[in-house]
Amino acid sequence: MPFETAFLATVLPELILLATACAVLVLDLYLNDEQRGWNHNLAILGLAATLGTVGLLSNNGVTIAFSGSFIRDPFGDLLKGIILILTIFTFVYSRDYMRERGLWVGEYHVLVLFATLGMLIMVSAHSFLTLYLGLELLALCLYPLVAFDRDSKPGAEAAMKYFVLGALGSGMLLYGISMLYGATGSFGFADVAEVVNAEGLENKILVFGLVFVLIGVAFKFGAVPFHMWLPDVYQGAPMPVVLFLASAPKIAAFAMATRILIDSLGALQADWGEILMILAILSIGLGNVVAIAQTNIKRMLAYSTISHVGFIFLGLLAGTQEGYAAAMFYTVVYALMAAGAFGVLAMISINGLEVEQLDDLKGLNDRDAWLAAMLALMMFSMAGVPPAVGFFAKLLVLDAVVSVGLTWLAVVAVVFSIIGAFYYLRVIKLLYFDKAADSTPLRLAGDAKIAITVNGLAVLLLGIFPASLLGICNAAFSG
Amino acid sequence: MGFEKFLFFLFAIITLFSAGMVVTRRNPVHAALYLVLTFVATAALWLLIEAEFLGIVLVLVYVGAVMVLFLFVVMMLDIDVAAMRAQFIRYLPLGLLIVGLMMFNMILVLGPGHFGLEHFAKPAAAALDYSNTEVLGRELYTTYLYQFEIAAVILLVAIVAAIRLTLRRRPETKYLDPSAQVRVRKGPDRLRIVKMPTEPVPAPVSQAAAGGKNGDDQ
Amino acid sequence: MIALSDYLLLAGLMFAIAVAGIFINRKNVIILLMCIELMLLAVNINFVAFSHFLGDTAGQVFVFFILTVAAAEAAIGLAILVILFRGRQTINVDELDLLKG
Amino acid sequence: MIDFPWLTLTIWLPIFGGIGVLVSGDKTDRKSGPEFTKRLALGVAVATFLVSLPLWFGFDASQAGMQFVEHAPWVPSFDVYYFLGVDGISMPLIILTTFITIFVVVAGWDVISYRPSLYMAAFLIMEGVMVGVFSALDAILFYVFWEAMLIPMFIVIGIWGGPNRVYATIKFFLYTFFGSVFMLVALIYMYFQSGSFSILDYHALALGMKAQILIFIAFLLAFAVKVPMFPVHTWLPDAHVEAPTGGSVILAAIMLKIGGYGFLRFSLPITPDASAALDGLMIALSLIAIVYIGFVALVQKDMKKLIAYSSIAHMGFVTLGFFLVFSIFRQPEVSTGAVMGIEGGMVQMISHGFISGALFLCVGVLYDRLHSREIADYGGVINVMPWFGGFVVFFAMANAGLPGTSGFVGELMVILASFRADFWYAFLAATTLILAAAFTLWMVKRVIFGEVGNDRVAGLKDLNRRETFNLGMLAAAVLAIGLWPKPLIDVMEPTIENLVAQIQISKLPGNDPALANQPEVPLKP
Amino acid sequence: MAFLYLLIVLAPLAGAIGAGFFSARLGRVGAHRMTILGVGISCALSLAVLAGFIWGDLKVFNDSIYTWMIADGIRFEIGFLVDRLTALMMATVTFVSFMVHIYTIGYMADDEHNWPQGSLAGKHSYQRFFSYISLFTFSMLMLVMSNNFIQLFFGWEAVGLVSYLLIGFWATRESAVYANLKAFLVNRVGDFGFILGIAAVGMYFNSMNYSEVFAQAPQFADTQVAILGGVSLMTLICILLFIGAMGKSAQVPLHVWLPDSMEGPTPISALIHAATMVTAGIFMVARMSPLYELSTTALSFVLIIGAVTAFFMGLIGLVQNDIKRVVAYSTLSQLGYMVAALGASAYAAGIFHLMTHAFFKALLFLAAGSVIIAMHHDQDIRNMGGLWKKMPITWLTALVGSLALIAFPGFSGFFSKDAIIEAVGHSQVFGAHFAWILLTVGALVTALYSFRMYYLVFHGKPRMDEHTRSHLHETPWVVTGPLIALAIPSIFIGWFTVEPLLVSNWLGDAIHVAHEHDSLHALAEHWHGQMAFIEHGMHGWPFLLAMSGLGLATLIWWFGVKLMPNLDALLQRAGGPLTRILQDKYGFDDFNQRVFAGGGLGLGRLFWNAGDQVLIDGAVVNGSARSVGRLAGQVRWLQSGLLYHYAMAMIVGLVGLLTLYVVF
Repeated sequence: MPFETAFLATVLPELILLATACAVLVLDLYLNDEQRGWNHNLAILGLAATLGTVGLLSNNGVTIAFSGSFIRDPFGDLLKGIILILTIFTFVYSRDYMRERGLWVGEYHVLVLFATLGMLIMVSAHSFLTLYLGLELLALCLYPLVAFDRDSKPGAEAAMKYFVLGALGSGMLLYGISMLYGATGSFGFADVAEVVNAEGLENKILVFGLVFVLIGVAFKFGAVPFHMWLPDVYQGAPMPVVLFLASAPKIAAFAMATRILIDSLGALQADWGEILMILAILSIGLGNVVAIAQTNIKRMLAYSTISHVGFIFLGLLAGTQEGYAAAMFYTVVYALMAAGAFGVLAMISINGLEVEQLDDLKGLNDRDAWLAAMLALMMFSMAGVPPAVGFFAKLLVLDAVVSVGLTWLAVVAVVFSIIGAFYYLRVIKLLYFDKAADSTPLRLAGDAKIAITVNGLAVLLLGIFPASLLGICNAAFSG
Repeated sequence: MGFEKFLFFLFAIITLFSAGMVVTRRNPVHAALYLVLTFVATAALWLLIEAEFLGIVLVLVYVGAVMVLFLFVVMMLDIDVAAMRAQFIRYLPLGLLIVGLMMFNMILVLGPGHFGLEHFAKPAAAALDYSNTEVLGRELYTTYLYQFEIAAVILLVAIVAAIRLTLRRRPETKYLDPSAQVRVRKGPDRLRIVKMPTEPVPAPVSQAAAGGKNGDDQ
Repeated sequence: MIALSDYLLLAGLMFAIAVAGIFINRKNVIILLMCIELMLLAVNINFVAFSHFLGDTAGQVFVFFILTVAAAEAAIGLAILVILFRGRQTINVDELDLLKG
Repeated sequence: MIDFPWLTLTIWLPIFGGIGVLVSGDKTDRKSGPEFTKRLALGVAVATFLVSLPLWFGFDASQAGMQFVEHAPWVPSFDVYYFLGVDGISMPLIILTTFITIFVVVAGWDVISYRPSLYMAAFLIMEGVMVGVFSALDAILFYVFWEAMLIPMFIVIGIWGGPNRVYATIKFFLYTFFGSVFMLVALIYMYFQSGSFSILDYHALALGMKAQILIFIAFLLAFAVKVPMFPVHTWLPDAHVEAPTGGSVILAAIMLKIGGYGFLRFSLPITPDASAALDGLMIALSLIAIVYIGFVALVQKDMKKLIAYSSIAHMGFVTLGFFLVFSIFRQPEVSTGAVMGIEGGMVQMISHGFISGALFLCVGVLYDRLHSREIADYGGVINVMPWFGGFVVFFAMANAGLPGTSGFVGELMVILASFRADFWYAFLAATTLILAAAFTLWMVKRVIFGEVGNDRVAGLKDLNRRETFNLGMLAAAVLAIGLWPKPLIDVMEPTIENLVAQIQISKLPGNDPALANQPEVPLKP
Repeated sequence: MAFLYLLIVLAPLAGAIGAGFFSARLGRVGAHRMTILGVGISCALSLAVLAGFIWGDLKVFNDSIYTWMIADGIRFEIGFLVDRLTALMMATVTFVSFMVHIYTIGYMADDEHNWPQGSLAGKHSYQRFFSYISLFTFSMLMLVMSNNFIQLFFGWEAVGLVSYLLIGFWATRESAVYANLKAFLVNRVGDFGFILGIAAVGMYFNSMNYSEVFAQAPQFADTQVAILGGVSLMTLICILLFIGAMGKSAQVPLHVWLPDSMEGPTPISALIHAATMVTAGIFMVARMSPLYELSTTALSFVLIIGAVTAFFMGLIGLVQNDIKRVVAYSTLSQLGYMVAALGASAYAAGIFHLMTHAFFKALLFLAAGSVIIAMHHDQDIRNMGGLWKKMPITWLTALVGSLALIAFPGFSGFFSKDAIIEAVGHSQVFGAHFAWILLTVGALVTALYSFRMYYLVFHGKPRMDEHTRSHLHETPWVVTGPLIALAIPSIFIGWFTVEPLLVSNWLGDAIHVAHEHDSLHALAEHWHGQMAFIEHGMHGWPFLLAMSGLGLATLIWWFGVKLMPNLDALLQRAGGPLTRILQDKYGFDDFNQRVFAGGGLGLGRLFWNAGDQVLIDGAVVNGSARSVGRLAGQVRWLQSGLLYHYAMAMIVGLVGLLTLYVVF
């Protein structure tokens, strides 16, 4: 199918984002250090415009463009919207942090915008090729972002590890894709699904490819045992980068998982469900247990991420519509929580303080009660305590697992979540029950405060009124 | 065994051998050169199955550009090769075990049982006027336009990232910043009034001010 | 006649060599980068072989994109390597353990 | 009057009131400073109590089913509803909650100097959430309230607690969390069996024996921790000791009741066969709580710890009363006792709410003055605080189950019922008459009586107006129930009779027809 | 009528509340006026009710006042049962109480000296005391007027509470607060049995009301309960209830609290620990006679316990030197007599002795109190002597009391005690012979200790110090008035009441005696008037022993002490181990302290340390937390920081999954 001009309309959000990124790249050349704020404003404006376009173009139908390599559907629109919002949050939270450390340069915006573009491409991918390119675009932006502080030794080390393991991961993914291509003769999702459904090919070949592909997905999520990069990268990277890394790409990874596993290899659910179960148990167990031993907050949250990934997998492995919706709900919620938590950490890492150790959080309540409350809310939410939305996310996932008769799996999951609750509580304890070494009140930018408030209230209100988001998630999979 | 098959085995052996050398050489320059050999041999293998364009691209782009970049970096970093003793013998058994297990799996799946000639017959040779390059080009600019653009963005990102990471002013180089010099304000930056006890013979004040004006330390 | 399985096994062996290279090599990061190149090459062989035996050029297009990405990846990887070396004066894999636990 | 959403009002008024209090802040530089905050908090607490009163007066005591039912969609795609209602079991507990909170607010009036707005807000929010626990008829709604309750308590103990508060809070939180997550799994499991999250549907659900046992154990973990029952009780003394007075009061007076309530609302009606099979275990644990804990309480050196242990022993009575039922059922010739046991447990819960609350307030009175809870630091307090001494003796006697106080009523009923079940149950249960008197009065002797212990005691001032109000009101409540428990029992009786009838029927599959006996629940369209 | 009875009960309560809560406003005079008025009203009305039963034709009142609760089909009601037994008790209680109220005005006049300087608790102690004794009167009336078990238990515990408050009235005295705790706890041991008894009644009879229970009782006569291999239900109920009575009426081995209770002010020793509260047990058993009559085993148990108490507690009285303790042990002994009477089914005799004892024992206590006032609160009889000259009224009334106590013919105690011994002699239940011997010898002991005290206090050389001696004088009329008022019935009441109570069955249906148990019928059959009864009694062993005791006492402690002032001490030394055993009170206190108190604490410590702290918290709770922590510490080293380990993990994961899904 040749190119049609009408296709451009469907990729309008991506185009706007690309244009914004390029505009920032060019504009940056003409700015001196005092004027870097223009980058920031332009980037946010562009993201907002993209977000608006996503909303405008959104409808209940499905559009497939570019010879079946691009798809626009409500599921993608929702995820794109959330990715864009999270990116805006990232910029707002990170301004003071980056400015103080001399990292407030145009490349930061450009790379984050391109990474966002990569995520949008992933979300909308309808063939393995598009998916792969989006994935690489994202990854190739993230590697330099991790090393963005060039003088930071941990930063460079983290980037190196991320890079090598990331390349290994995408190598495995590619190998898997090549096997699927070989088995089905195409790499468009729809075509693969068609062949798999119709021909019922020899299972071994498909499973062989599937294992490789799944590892790519698991790596992107950071599921055990493909998680090793995650704690080191979180620890080594600058806080705003971690904030970005921990939130939006998880959504993209979820989109990737959904597109591959459900849209394309849905017929193999029995196989990948089992693999995911193994990964989920390992992730929930190892993530929660090792997090307890951490003294570095970024590392601790990294292990917490790993355990959340396990929960997301629980939803997916159920293989039911409710399960997918639950996993999606969980992912969105997790991204919001991670953005909020790292956002607070980025916001308080000012005035020369780099929040690294858990003890750096001591007495935050006395320094800024609102931020402390927001961080505490995030922690309660991550621990799965109602009324924060984290509870509902866990509930839905457990529900999905129980619905397919895997009650024992739910029990295993909740046992580890009890262990997990401990380290979240420890953070709250530091915030509220300990006295700060330096209790001078924090002076924070207004927009960042508004952002964290919106973020926090979203976590709370979604917990009290989860119906709307859940409805959307359900709708995304009911088609 | 036909000539074709002989060529295949020849290049396959070269490929595997050089690939083995890549991972076992202690000197990165040697490794890089073996990598070049691997690529070249692979390109030959591709030619055997009518992927002419890709074979050429592999040699031109990969060997010509990427490998040169590797070598360049290797040289630039000036690594003390002598200190890098290859210690892999110690870990080889474990490595072999894992790789062996992997190979066992692969052979189970990839072997002739699933992908032999009886499953996938050798396609007939293409017509003489068939141009692999043309076909690929047409596909690339029509069907895969979207992906093509993404690839462009990826390259752009690579440029931006590489520049961001490596382009820097060395802290040890001394240089003047003209804009900073121009921006010096008249009052407090240039002139420092030092209170001193009155002396019988007053010291010339203008000298102190002149010293401040040169001020490379300030 | 060359069979598809021959190519696939060749690619599989290369993949295995690359993978083994990644964890056998404990001294030099650059070799890791080369292993990655090897791995991508193995994948490319797969694609090309499938493309030929399926009579479908799409596989070759995919290889084309993989090559592009691999080039970009190499550039970025080497850039990271450079700043790593600048900061630490070493690219010894054994010494990259600031971050652990 | 019934049509008005009184329950919703009772839940959300204090929660939003609490947020209002929090927002009103405690800046000292303005006129609307702490004093305003406290008044606002008190106003909210009193208003909540007032809006909860229609639940009592509008309650139709002749009916066993749910009343004041509210049913609205919440997460419809997930079959979760905002489904509220009260019966004779939950309604008195709600009134207890709204009543006690007033005193908690008053008790914190002068004492809390660090961020009083947060303190008051935490208690008000907790109040609303606890009312929510008692009135929720949707399992998920129940669970949300159940867990949400932990947060304010966690904060309260952690911020205003004693020196070892961190250990205590985390222990408290994890213990309860540990118990409740299994309940969550059980709730979800039953959702797939019944197709609904409605607790009332769970009641009608037929379950196999194995499933019942597992569900029962899941519930047991949740509720036993909360009650707390014997081997999982050790969080309570620690939490009490470290908590500020208000926290201890709420903890003892209401939170523990939630565990007991859970047994009545979930364990017994949902898994009657498992309950019957495991009643020996439950009774054994209850009796251990009564005797073992009684002895442990005897040797405590810390007043709050002593009262905490006494709470555990008293709650042992509650669970004993609940689970006696089955041994009574097994005696075909017996007609009475089952209802009596459960009612006794209920009355014991209500009464313990007042008495333990009051005792913790009493300890708080002393702690506020001398900042010590050690028994050895006091002595002869009556010489300087005669009114206070009087109150302490009164509440101590109530704690020891003196007739005429509320403490006696429940104890009597449970002992009566346990006699019916088995003489030795009654025998062990009745040892509480001796043990409770021993540990309570021995403490009173060492703290209140005797010569003035030291100079610090000599400088104590007697109760102020607020403290007198608090203790006086609670004393009035204790006396009122003790002298005339009839209204309370009348409210519960139909519900509990219905419950007993319900749990007599096996829910094993194949016994379905009997389930038609369910009371009609009026559901609004 | 309900209103009248309600008034009788509530008048003292109103007085108590008024004096208690408005002590400052009312002042001393207001408080004692208010309480005395309350008790006076109730005393007058009680007497009127009694008169109505004696001379009028007052109907038995049995109705409820209000429903306390209805649970599980059982009605728990608060109501009154006023029959002749109740009327008698009401009159006794209110009359003694009234006397004690008046007496207290004098006794507590200087109470502030009993409190440490500046103690706020001592500020209104006078009013508080009146409040307590009025409250006690209310509680005791609730107890005796109850028509059901719950109210009985309420009164039972309420008098226990007031007793607790009053024993520890001087709350700053270590000994007092020790004694009140002990009293309460020992009583609680009794209540433990009592409530189990009530539970048994409630659960088998499905009612709490006396009349309903009694009506059903015969149907359950043969019911067996599967405890310890099967016990008759009636025996179980009766023994459980009697355990309650043992606590309240201080029967061995639950008697240990009563001597210590003397730490309280003397008026309450008279009122509570002699005349009224301690007799609640006797009253209760008499009230439950329809139940006890159904269990010979229980009767036998009651009889033996009573007889043992009567004899052995009397012996201890011989070696006591504290004036109040002597009287206290005499009370224990007399309570034993009453209980023995119950065991012999001679309920009427028990009640009869209860009444006479109330008067003369109250008298003795109040007289002792009078002495104590005069002695400036020195209670040691070794420091007294020769008081008869200085305090004639006290002396004479005390003599009356002592004579009544030792059952001197003609005095009230003679009739009642003689009737009891007689009845026990006729009883057929197991242990009756044994009991008869103990009770009879007990008469000798009674005479010995009573007159030992009497002579040491009132006769002989004064042994007090100079200061005290110079201030000795008779106590004021508020003290002596009640003494006289109590002395009169102590002499005469027996004469007038013996016939209706024991012979003509005046109590009527209030008590029920099975025909085969009726031990008083012989008495009734041979009844020829009081003189004949006295004459008959003077031929019996009890009389002989009592008189020889009196004579012996006179010989030793009057004449002997005149010759050798330290004779008493010498005698005690001569007693050797016997004295020591008696002084140790047979070791009950030591045993309790060591085994129950010490054992309880030891057990508590063991449970707490080994159970809660080491096992549950240490091993399970913190232990699991620790092991998770340790696991975390070990697992985190998998994250070695080395790139090839990371890659290896991924590859191992890959190979593992491949093997799992491709090979298997």
